[in-house]
Amino acid sequence: MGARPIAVLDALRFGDPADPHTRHLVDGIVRGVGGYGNCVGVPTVGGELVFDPSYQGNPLVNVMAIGLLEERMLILAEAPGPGNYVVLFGSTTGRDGIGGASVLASATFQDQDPSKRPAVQVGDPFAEKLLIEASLELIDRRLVEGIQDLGAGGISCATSESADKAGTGILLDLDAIPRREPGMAPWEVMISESQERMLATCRPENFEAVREVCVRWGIPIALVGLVTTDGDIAIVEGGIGPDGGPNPGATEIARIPAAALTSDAIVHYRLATPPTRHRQAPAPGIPLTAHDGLPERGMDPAAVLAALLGSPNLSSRRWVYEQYDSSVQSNTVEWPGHGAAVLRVKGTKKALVATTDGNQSVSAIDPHLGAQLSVAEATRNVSITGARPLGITNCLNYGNPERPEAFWQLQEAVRGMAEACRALSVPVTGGNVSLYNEYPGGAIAPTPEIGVVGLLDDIATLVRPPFTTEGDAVLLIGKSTPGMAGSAYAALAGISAEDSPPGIELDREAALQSFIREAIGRGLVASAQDVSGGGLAVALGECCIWSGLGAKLRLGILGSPAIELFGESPSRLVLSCRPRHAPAIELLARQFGLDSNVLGSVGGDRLSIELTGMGATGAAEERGSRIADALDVSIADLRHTWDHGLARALGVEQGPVHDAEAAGTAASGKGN
Amino acid sequence: MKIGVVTFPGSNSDVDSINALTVAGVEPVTLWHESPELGGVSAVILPGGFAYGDYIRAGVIARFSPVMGSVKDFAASGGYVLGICNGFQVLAESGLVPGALLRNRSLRFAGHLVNIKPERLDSPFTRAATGEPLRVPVAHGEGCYYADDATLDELERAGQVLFRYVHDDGTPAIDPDDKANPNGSLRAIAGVCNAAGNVAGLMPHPERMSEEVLGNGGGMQLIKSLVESAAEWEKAGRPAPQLRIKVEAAR
Amino acid sequence: MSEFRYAVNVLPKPGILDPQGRAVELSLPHLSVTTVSKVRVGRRVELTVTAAAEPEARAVVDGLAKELLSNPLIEVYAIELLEGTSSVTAAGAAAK
Amino acid sequence: MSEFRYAVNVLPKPGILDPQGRAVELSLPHLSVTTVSKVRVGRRVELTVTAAAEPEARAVVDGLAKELLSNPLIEVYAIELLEGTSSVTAAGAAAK
Ligand SMILES: Nc1ncnc2c1ncn2[C@@H]1O[C@H](COP(=O)(O)OP(=O)(O)O)[C@@H](O)[C@H]1O
Repeated sequence: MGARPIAVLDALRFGDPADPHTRHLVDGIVRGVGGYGNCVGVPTVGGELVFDPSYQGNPLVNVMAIGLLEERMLILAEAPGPGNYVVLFGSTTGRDGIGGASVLASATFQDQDPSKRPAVQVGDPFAEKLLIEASLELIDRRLVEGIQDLGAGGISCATSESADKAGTGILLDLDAIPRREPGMAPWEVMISESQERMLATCRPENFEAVREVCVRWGIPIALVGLVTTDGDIAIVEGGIGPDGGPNPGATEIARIPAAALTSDAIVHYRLATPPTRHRQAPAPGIPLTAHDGLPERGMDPAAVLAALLGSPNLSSRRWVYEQYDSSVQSNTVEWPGHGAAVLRVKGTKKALVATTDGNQSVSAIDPHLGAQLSVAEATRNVSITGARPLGITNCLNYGNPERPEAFWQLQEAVRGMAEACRALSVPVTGGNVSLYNEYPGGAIAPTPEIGVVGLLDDIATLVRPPFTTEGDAVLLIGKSTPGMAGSAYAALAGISAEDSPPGIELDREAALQSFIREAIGRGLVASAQDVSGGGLAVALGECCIWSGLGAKLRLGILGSPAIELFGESPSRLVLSCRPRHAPAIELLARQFGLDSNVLGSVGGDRLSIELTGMGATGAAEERGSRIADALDVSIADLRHTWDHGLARALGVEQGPVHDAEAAGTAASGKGN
Repeated sequence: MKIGVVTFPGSNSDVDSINALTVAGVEPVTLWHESPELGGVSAVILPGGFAYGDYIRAGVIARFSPVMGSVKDFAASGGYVLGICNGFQVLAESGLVPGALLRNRSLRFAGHLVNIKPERLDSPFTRAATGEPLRVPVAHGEGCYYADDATLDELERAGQVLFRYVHDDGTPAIDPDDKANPNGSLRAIAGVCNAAGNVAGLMPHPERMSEEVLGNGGGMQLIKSLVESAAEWEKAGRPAPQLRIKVEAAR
Repeated sequence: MSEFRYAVNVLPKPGILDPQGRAVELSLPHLSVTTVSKVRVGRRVELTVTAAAEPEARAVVDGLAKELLSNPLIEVYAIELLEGTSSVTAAGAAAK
Repeated sequence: MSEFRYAVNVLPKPGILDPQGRAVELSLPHLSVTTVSKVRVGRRVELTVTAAAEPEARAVVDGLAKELLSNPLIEVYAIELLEGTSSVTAAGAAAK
């Protein structure tokens, strides 16, 4: 497209972290993502790492790349201008990956001899780096008319897609395609998925210059065809003559309208059936149910918080991202570790804010709600920095769509995602779909992975999640709704079978995000953190751990302490501000129709939350249980648990804290 | 004054060096690996990245590129050359600085912030440093500094060790398994220079920490040192190499 | 029990892209070498097995080569019985 | 002119830390292998030289091995003349 890749985020999902095979996969995939990204010189600035039993036989690797493009550089993946040359540059074509994307996605290899499995592509990040540089130079110098990378389906897909988009055809000279292996059949050449290749069209008079650029970057290039007017992809063996037609004696071995493979391709309408076990999300406002299982067992809420912060899904992901280069290109302002990534845009005051989020645990119960929650959380993570979400991309990871239940999940997710995006006024600018994620043990939990990019107009206004200053007021914005299903607490403590996940009101979510951007824009906010996995207690714990500052708080509780502390109802955030700004923030929240509560203040070296009101000690004592009436724990202990949780779960060693925070927080102390 | 930044196929941190030089107010010149032309620059930076994919051994293939022939001559004529990360590996493979860089002891890529401390403030590459530990990123898979004991002793005696990995309090992380030593480097060595003192290599990336907005501006101390040294050399009429670092007899 | 020393040579499968081999080939002109071609770069692992007899030792090496030392999707391997401790060390020492 | 195929085996110098070899050793217990020791991990490069005679071809390989394929500070190498195209490919194919 002409954009320079400036950042990558990787969302990774695996089965049981204690399982040796999972550990092997985590190790290899993290090395793979790192090895490639580090070498092509694109920083990996964020992502996700989630463990869920449903990924045991089928891990997911979703990667999002962000590019920066000067408008004048924009170029499309099409093949315009009949008579123009079609060139193929980059690696040679081999048998690797034949039938790759489709075969690998749908087949299971459990019982096959490993050496007989289809040949996989070996990535060559070095070649890719050269390909990126050469492509950008070709575009910058306006030497090519259209350009398209070769992915699934290889040359077949690239030629038909780029011809169809431009309303042209392509006459392809099969013999001109440089091969890596002898004896390849024409069909193998056409669908090989060898990596690090590009297809471009150029004016004949520019071909020499195009060739010169490729040669300078050490990249093989071949003239492989011509753009035609007939709308067909025609494949010729025996060469193309100077007149643009097949050589005498050449044979046309295939001809198909480009549109037949792309815009006119068959559309499948699959049967969609909700599973019988499906439960509806509760209607907003239904009465609270007391699923405070843990406190009733007499457990200390601080112990629950520590267990959550140390759990494989909520502990520090440091072991992963320290294997990545997060700082190359000198744009990374907020490194991986504390919420969304922040990249400055050189030569401006602006910054891009990016994150990925996907909620598979609620999706497994209610795919429609799960997709809405994913969009809400991802955009909220961007909004709490002060940035405005510009657009989302997504990867829909689902099971075999030929199964009515799996197709229903997909359908529901798309519906939910679309509703959420409309309510939040963010466009979906692209995405990816990964189906057939099944294995003999079952299918993966439906996984709508959402990536968001936001724009911050002035990087000096950036707000981060950690507390910044002793004495600041701590506020909770938004209120909790019932339901514990799909939460981290539920995974830890178990819940009753009738429970449901908390629902979402999209209007309220939109109001919350507008509110926080407005509050940050007015300079009222010192720190902001969204409430998501692990609930309010975990959000507060993170604000403390990441800043090294404690907090002394009181939380009024109406119903179950477990729901208030650990429930994951959406559309909530925790912020801190100078005490004198608290009234203005509360007023602003009211104007947006949101609940707000001053919980207490930042300070000390402990997180202490006193539970007050009906739902707290008194009510529990009446029921005869001995629950603690306060959560009180040292930040150092929380930090230790959080910091070592993942390494312990994976049985790996991990170095000491090399906290990016300690590099000096450029934006800390904001909000005066 | 112009300072050259070499681009090898696979260099990726050249943008970082160019950015830091621009911030320092110096005109960066891109030098292409296939051209022996250095364009009259007053100093050369060999940047980070994966020159020629780092295949076989990091830095080894780059050593044979035409530009490196000129860089060798430039260094021999007294010009300043700084290799950062992959650039250090290229210098070591080329024999322009002593030692070798092995795979990180952890066998994992190390991408995080470390503390390094200049061993001396009277070298051309540290003259603008405060002497406090600098907090800068590392991003490498092969950064474990190795030389045999005799060489290490000699480097220390001659004052050629320029940087060591240190703890927050400035004490060196000498034990290769010390967690503050990101790659297991012997004697915690993060950077060295040649005997003449005009060619230096270091594994961490000061140029990526040369602006406050990126975390801290500490790396600029080292970029400034290079710029000042190069300017002085230029002003003195590009004198032939002479010992640029003083060796204190009883170190 | 005796000790047997083996080398396991692992190379990219024919037809599988070998970026390292290609990088070496591309650098040859810089070294003024024009007569070298078909470069493939792989791994060599040397190890010692304690066993009662060679076939038994070889079976251990074969298992390791399959499971750990090579990736059957993209690589092939061959096992070599060494005399002495290491072919390379011996040769390297002799070369001094 | 004839074609000669060689392998260059490169291993870490004795006494030089070999983290890869150590990593293999550390993973052996997980594979329930207890009889393997002294693992060293190095490189194997196979290449073809066109030359009039073998000694001439070997000289080219020796030059490459010294300059490019190994680093004398930390590695030792040995050169092996191969019959056929590749010892490994042949063995790999035979193993099927
Ligand atoms: N696979 C990964 N790669 C890189 N960074 C990651 C990865 N997983 C998590 N992170 C980073 O770790 C931090 C915590 O991640 P996550 O648990 O998703 O929290 P949050 O919901 O606050 O984004 C974030 O900064 C995220 O970008």
